[in-house]
Amino acid sequence: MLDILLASLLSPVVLAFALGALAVAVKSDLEIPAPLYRALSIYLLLAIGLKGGTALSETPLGEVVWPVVGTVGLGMLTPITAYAVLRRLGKMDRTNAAALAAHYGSVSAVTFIAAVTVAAFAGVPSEGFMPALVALLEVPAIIVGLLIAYARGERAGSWQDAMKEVVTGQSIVLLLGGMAIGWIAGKEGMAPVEPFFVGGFQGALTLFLLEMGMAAARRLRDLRSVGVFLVAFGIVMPLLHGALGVWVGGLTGLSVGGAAVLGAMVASASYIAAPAAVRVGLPEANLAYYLTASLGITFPFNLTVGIPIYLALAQYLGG
Amino acid sequence: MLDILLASLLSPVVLAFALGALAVAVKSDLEIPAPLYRALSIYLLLAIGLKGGTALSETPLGEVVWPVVGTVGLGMLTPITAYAVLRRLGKMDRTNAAALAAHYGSVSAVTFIAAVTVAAFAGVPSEGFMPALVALLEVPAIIVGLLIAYARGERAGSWQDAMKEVVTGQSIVLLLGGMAIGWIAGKEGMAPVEPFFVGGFQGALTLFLLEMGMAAARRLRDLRSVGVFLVAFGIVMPLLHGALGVWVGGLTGLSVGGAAVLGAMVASASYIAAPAAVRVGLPEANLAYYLTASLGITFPFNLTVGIPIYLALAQYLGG
Amino acid sequence: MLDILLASLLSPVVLAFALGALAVAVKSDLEIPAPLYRALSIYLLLAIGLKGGTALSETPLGEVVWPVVGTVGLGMLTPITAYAVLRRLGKMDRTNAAALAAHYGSVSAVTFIAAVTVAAFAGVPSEGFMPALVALLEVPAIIVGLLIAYARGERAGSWQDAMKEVVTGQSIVLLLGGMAIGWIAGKEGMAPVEPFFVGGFQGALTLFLLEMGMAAARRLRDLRSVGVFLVAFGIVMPLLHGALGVWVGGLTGLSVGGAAVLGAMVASASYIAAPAAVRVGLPEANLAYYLTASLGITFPFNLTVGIPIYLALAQYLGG
Amino acid sequence: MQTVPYRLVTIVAESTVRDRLLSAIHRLGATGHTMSEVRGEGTRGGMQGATWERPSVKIETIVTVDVAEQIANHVAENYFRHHSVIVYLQDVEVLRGSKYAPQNEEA
Amino acid sequence: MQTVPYRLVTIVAESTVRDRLLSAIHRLGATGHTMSEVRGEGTRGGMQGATWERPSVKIETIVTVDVAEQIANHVAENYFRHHSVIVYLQDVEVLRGSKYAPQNEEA
Amino acid sequence: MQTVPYRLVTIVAESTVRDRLLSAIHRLGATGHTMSEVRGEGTRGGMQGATWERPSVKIETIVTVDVAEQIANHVAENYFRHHSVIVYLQDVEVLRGSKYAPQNEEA
Ligand SMILES: Nc1ncnc2c1ncn2[C@@H]1O[C@H](COP(=O)(O)O)[C@@H](O)[C@H]1O
Ligand SMILES: Nc1ncnc2c1ncn2[C@@H]1O[C@H](COP(=O)(O)O)[C@@H](O)[C@H]1O
Ligand SMILES: Nc1ncnc2c1ncn2[C@@H]1O[C@H](COP(=O)(O)O)[C@@H](O)[C@H]1O
Ligand code: NA
Ligand code: NA
Ligand code: NA
Repeated sequence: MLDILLASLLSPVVLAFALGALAVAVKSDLEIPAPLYRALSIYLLLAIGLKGGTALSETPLGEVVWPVVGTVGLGMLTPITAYAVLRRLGKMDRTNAAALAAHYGSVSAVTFIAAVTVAAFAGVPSEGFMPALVALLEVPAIIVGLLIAYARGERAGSWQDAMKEVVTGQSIVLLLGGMAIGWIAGKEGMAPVEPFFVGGFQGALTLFLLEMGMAAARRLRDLRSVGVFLVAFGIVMPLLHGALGVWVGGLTGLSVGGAAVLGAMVASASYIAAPAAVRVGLPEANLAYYLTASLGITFPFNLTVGIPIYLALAQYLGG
Repeated sequence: MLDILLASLLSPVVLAFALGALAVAVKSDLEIPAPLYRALSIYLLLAIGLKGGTALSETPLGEVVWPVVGTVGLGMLTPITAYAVLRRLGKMDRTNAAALAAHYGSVSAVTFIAAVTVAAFAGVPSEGFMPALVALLEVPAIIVGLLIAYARGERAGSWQDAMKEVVTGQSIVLLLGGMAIGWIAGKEGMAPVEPFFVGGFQGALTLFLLEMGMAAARRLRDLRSVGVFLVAFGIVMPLLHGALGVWVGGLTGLSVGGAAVLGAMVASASYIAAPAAVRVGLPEANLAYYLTASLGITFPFNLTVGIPIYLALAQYLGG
Repeated sequence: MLDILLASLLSPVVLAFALGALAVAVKSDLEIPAPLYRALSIYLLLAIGLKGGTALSETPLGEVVWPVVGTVGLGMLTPITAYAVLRRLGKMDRTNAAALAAHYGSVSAVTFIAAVTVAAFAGVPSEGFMPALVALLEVPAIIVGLLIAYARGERAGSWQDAMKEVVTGQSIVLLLGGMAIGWIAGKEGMAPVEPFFVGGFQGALTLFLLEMGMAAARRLRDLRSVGVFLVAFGIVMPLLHGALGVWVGGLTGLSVGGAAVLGAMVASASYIAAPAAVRVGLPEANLAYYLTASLGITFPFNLTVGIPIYLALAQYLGG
Repeated sequence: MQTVPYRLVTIVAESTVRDRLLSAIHRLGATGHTMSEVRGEGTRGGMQGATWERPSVKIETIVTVDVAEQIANHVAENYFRHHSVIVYLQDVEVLRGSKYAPQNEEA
Repeated sequence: MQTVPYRLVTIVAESTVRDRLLSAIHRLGATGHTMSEVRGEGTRGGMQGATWERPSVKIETIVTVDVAEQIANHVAENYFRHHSVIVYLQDVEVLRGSKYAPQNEEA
Repeated sequence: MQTVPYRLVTIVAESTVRDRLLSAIHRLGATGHTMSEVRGEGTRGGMQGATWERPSVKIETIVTVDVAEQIANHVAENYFRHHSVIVYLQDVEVLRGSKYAPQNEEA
């Protein structure tokens, strides 16, 4: 466990995240041009999709069915658990609780990638089709989260627009689209684009996390405004969801690595797809709450401490 | 033939094009940042040039002479054939006919690349110096197209500016410049930059075609305004020019693959160099016509159906 | 010597620089989007840092101590020599002399990279930890340069802001940050990001130099305004500093390649970090002077003729 | 040079509402618009310019006086409460005035 | 603060005419300009903002009243017919007025 | 629609002074700002737009009349001499006027 924790903490990807945070702390004039950041995020999402689709094209359907069912189930359950915790323990108003629920039910693609890398490094690689699960986990949670809010009276936002935002959002289009391409083209057809999409992946991710570190650090400036409870929530909720994910992963027949990665996925909170949808569907929710919690607290927590924990748990349960 | 058609239809590059079109169709918020798109186009043009120049540095002049002559000839002939068709059959006014002639005489770099890939896949690789022909085919056609217009009375644009635009345009500078660099540095000198310019090429192309698909789909919205004839023209003209190109390719001693690629080049219509030059030289021409035809109709047609046809024809004639 | 001069002159990197300059000369509409340029510069600086850090993690401290001492010493000495020359021979006012001193004391990362490449090509590779010296050479020179100015009366700029600019500037953060990451992650940890940061390096550099060539050529338009002396200064000063650097390199135990690279570093003039700091600390200095000299004259000189000379000198002294 | 007085309506908004705003202003009678990416900071804090997501957008449209008023009111009613949006109006003199009037009736 | 009244001329144009416009406005007496990339839509449709080519450009220049008029007329005569170009004028108060007058004669 | 008269202060500056300008305008009472990247050319020549470094920046802030005056004076005193900076003022009508007044006292 410790060696894995160390290895993940000392990987270039995590160190780049730290460097980005540091740059903000020392008020460096370092700035990642927005187009570069957007280019990297398009590249990463498409690459994940392609990888998953290629793997899927070589996986017997049977192997995938149960994990899929489990993932969709988790996507519908976790926003509810998050909502309950926020309302009961956090005494948070409905709108903001629902907004946060959508975020913590959904998934962070980068946390997923990091988990895949760590699991592989730990010698327990995850299933190749895991990216398919990312797409499946992302959508339902956001819908359920918004449903909770809309089920409770007048809303300032537009339900249709929010739904459209969810299902036609950039991350879904690139993930599913990439998967379709990879699945149709197959391993052989993908060979020529491998150097670009596979070879360059980890490096591009490092650059991406440099910016993530800066964004997270900027978020932390709002920390005061979000209060102690939300900070605790941003750390404890992932642990609970993570454990749940690992356990379900095992049940549905995922390997130890697969279960660990699923745990990390469930534990993670969305900071791209969910905010976009919530801005449209629940504009009255306080943006500082959900962005600071998901991007400023939960993401760094999972990236550094969380993932190794989920992995250890998966090894304990599955070993 | 069928297997090649399938293979090219199911290549990541073509699928990415389809994904881009789909994203526009479902009104996704996916947006390729303009700087990324421009960066990719600079990279691709330079990479083509480098590749061609390196190959050229190892090709005896004799092998190149006739293909060069043939290409320049086609560059001067095809705008005239296109103009004739548009005037006679299409009853189109002179200005717009000339503008379209410039586009259909010139060449689309991406169609060229796709053709090279398909030919290689089909086991009949094209000559390494083909990129040199792209540069040679691009310029004359645009000049001839504009000449036709200027030969017929007063023009709103500036002939000098248009010529300057043609010969100092980004695509020519990068293609010729890249060729010069590759030719001077030679195979050995190019080795250190190969991973970047050769290894990453197909992947970058895939990303580029994602945007091309979006641009083409956006163009199709103007389809109504261009009329049935232009749609037919956008499909039939390439077939005629393509056959001509394949035939000339064979005559001038190109291999089967080379002839097929030359066919695709001649069949293709420019949507970057030509529009820029025409905007300057023939501003009074209707932009919706030439952009929709070249980008919305001819490009997708060649990319999917055209190239395999030209290849089959080349194999039939050359085999 | 000649073959090396030729080899460096005919390398894709230098040729791309020439192409960029040519594009400006012919008034091409070629434009490298600013975000691409910034992305490349972030990538290159981070990549240099990572490379240096990884090497450092495998170098016994003893080997590094003396080169470090020598480099810092040169960083503090060369701005003074430059200042003296500008005041005595150039009769230049204090402000502009100090500004130029800061530039010529500091270092150009790209010149450094080019030197490393040429040395490796010449069969005398430089030490892996050289990038560490770049970071060490960059900072002190700028500080000394500004000190000279501030030691002489009222200044329009802010000393604190200038210092902050120097030590938290993008290039330092990326160089040092990258080194820290590479040093902590070590060779093994860096393996997954190698294809991106090592494989792609030379190619990215080529693209970067295309823009450098354009920027340098644009600068040359101000040539008239800077006068003959500054042109001579931009060529002679590097030769003196270069010789000094090669000599100190040898003294401090660097290999022939290392001494040559150190010479190129000392000979080079900063055109990114220094201008930024000088703009803040010495806004009254004439920007056309220091930018034209460092970017328009000294950089091209070192890139083409300078580096081979320093290498030859190193071989002569060290061989 | 005979110029025509028109109104320049400028809207700065978070990217999430861009498309809805665009269709609204055209529905209300704008014949065109010019858009650029901006980074902003206001009472809601500057998050919407954060690079982790799309930058904010500045939409400028030249319209007749009453169309301007309708657009401003539409924005105020629908976006002021919950979104990062501001709108302001200025007088401009344009050439080719008919261009900016709905159904191109000469203004 | 004593400010001087000047005119702000704003031109939004397709990228293909950018350089010709810039040299024209400077020839007509502008002492400087500020330029930004924009995406627009107008009566000619929004093609010129399509990312397959360079985005449109917005050129702003602060000039004296009569230079403003000359620039506006130049644009109208040379570009309105066939190009995607608009131009509009506004009053601005500037500090350092001399800066914006041709041959720097104090305005 | 009842709009409130305010002042739009526009500053175009080389990137090196961006952050100092931003903190200054907020210290002087601006409640927000909108920023975009521009490329410019002026009496000092167009270097600050050269792509080898950060592009210039255009900062727009809507403020009360006297805050506008203070900002303009601050810029003139501190930046005109040595930096590539210009500032100009315009009248604007805004909705939600209170938003732009320091301490939100209704203007
Ligand atoms: N006083 C102001 N001056 C200029 N722009 C402003 C001002 N206040 C707000 N903005 C812009 O409007 C956006 C939304 O403002 P807000 O709703 O206050 O967060 C900000 O991101 C800024 O771009
Ligand atoms: N009513 C308008 N308001 C603001 N910008 C406009 C308007 N009409 C046109 N434009 C801008 O001017 C460019 C050319 O307009 P057009 O010639 O009508 O296509 C468009 O791309 C827009 O950027
Ligand atoms: N007459 C003008 N009209 C519009 N913008 C200007 C003008 N003069 C200067 N600028 C802008 O202000 C910046 C600094 O001007 P300067 O200090 O004259 O170099 C330039 O880069 C331009 O962006
Ligand atoms: Na989750
Ligand atoms: Na053609
Ligand atoms: Na130096």
